[in-house]
Amino acid sequence: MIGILWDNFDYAVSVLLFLIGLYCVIAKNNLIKKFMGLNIMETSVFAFIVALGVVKGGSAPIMEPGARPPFINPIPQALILTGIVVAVSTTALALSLIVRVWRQCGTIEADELRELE
Amino acid sequence: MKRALVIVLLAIVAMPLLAAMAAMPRFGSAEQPAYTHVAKRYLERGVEEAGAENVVTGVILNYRGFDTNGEVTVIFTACAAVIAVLAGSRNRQDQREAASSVPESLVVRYVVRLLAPFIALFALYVVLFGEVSPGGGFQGGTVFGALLIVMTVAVSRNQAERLLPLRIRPWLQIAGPLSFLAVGTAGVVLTGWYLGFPQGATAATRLMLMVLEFGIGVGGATVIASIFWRLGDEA
Amino acid sequence: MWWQWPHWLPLAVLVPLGGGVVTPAVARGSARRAWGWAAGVSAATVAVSLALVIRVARGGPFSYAFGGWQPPYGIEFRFDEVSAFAFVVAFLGALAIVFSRQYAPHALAEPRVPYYYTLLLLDIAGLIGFSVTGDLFNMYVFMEIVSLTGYALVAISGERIAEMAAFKYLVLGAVSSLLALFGIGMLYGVTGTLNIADAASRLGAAASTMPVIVAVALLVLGFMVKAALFPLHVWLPDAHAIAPSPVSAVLSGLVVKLGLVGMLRLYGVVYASRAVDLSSLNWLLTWLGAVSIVMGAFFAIFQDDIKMMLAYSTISNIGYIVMGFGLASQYALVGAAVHIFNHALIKSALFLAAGAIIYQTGYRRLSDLRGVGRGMPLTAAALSVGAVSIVGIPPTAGFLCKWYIALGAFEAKRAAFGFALVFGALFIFVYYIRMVNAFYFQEPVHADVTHVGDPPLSMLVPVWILAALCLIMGLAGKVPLTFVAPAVSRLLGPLGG
Amino acid sequence: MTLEMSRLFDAGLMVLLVLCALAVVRTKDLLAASIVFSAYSLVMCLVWDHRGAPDVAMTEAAVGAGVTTVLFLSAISKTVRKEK
Repeated sequence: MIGILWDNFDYAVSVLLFLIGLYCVIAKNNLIKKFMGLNIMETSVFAFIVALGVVKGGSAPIMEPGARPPFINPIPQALILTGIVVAVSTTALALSLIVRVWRQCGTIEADELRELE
Repeated sequence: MKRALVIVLLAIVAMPLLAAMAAMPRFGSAEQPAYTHVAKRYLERGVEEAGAENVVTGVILNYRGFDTNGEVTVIFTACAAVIAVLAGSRNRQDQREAASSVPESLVVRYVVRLLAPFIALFALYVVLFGEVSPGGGFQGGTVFGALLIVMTVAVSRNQAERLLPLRIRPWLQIAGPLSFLAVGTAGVVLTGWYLGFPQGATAATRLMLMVLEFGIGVGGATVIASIFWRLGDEA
Repeated sequence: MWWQWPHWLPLAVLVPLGGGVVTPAVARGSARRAWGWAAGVSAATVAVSLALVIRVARGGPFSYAFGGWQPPYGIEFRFDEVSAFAFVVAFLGALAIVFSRQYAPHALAEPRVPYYYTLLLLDIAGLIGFSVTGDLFNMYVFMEIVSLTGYALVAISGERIAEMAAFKYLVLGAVSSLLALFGIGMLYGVTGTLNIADAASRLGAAASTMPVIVAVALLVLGFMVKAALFPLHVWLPDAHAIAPSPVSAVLSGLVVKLGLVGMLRLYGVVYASRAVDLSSLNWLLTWLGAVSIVMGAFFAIFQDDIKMMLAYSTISNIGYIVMGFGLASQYALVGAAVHIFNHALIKSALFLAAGAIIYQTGYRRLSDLRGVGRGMPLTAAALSVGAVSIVGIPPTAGFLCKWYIALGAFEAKRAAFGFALVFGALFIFVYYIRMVNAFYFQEPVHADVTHVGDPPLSMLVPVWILAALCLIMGLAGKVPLTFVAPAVSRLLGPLGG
Repeated sequence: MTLEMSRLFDAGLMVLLVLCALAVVRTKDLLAASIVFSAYSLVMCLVWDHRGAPDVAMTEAAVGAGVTTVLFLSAISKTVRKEK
């Protein structure tokens, strides 16, 4: 399995990043930090999907005169462009909620907020 | 203790994920299903069918245009959500003064003023040449939004806000969805399908793609700047 | 005929979407104008989605290819019997908007009101899009529209606890969306397509089943967080109880169903391809469903806050539906699919009625609301009708679908779950009896509660339309059951279910 | 041979990526963490450019490294700088 994982090395790195992000979301107490973790998770999934489109020796799918095949699969790239926009939208909303929580509760540590409830 | 539990949990999550990754079609292979099925047609006929040399642009605006219609809605949703969550939390006049009391560096201010037109030009370039080179409406719009943010921080918020007049800002924020609705309807008239484009790189196709790119760009820039300003309004 | 015009299908999404985005620009800060516009747009959406339901009832499923790109090359909308959920969405959304006429300016700060309607309309658009799309990634995009608007709508009242509840919802919701996206990515990697029907036909040829199993697991996990199945329900009670009441009705009635409709779509891919064996997943879902029924009901008994009680009751009802999915027999799946529709009606009726009571009296605890049956006779009666329906007493909407799920349990030779279901219904009966008892038979604590009077018509009419539907759907219960049956047969077809 | 070189380059970027992610998690100072997050996004952007996805790389540079970081900074300036 290790040998196969080396072939699919890029996918394995995505999983690793996903786990790091998940750790940050679960174990960290600060809400802003939790959200940084979530952003790492998001980019890791994006990296996985972009990696799906790679073809060895391929070039970017821009058909300029002189560009030669093989070209990289454009679909994952199109999906991830949408994904990035979704990610930044979620982040913007989350951060404005965090700022509001700070103003109303004076803390953004999850355990202290739980005590306030 | 908590940490140990989290690590055990992560290990449990890691096992199936890694097993799945090991069994995925081989990375970079030209025989994997992702490359031989739908993508094949996009790469072989994308330029003639979708009307853009950059096939990624062709995919996001033409083949899978409706996804992008959803995407521009998502980003406007974020804007509406941030405004709704933060609205009316503080008198606006106060923050104007608070914002202008930040100590500023003359050098930074001068450099920003000097660079601003060039950044704006670059944003325009990214939007205009999205069909033939990397980039496109959203990337250009983000660059322009970033310029507005930099101007807010380094020069003055009033000056930055003047570029997006308050009176028409609600319309600028929805430029993305509106351009999609307009082009989509034009598609119904021209081809009989929502978001349909006339085949090939005709003038009509180019024009429709351009309207979309500009709509996405203007909408994106306005939304990003609006979110930043609204977040700045908070004490 | 008029309903055969092909463009009704995209319009069902585009009308609320376009109407929603322009609301702030049209309203120019006026709550009244915003309401008028939103009500008009939602009425148009109801009309459009009605055309779709008529068309599917007459001629079976149909689809629309965006940009004229035939699947799998473009994005496809596919309307089948399950997509009729879109009509329920449009209808309940319209009622929630009508209900908000006096409620929103009362509960929210003035500048937020136009954005409140924007978010509600976009939520409706996202839900309709989710239930009609035939494309995996498009499903993700609509899921995100629904989720983002949902988080914001929970927080919109600006109260401290609302914002904290919204943040909790946001973190779990964002992680679950991400899990679903990961799963979608894997399915794409294995099949090379994003179209649901095409993926179903290509999945059988997958070189290895491992990625498919993990992708299904990730998608199920993501959808079950959205559906708030026990033990993934932690975000739901606070979010649904604290949100403004029309929002609670939309969230509890419609937004949690997103995960369940998503599950049906996923089953559509996996059952059809027979690529992986789902029996162990179904076993797990049946158990979790049963636990969910009991735990939701158990927690509901101890709630004094009326909306908190309704929120826990949602968890219990999601349990019924998921159990129906897990049993995977014809009867159980038909019952579960119809309960998606019926629970939406009943729970919206309950939340809107509870909202009207809170609006009139200012109290939200059962102990404070004693005697409200005398003060607000019509509203309390509607709430009681809803309560009777959700328990599943025979002539009401809740009965037939729960009965079908129980029949499904016997059909699948797992009678124990049938009994669990009846037991759960008894539990639910206990806490609704407690509510009815407090309304009609206990001595009032606050004298003003007994003579507040019924709410304005903009609230009373939607509440009673829904309460009446609870009764009508009970009497005409066979109609939806026979309506979704073909979709379920198609789903189970290859299994010979 | 060139293919192998590019594979090694890729592997190096990957290691850098994981290190950046770990640094984001470990840094207690939120301001520093957001700057490291920005660096993480930039490395990610290099990876994607290297994989033939210049459009995505450009978006990630503008959105991930730019706007997201600015939003984080803005939120931190409104709340606290240090994680407890």
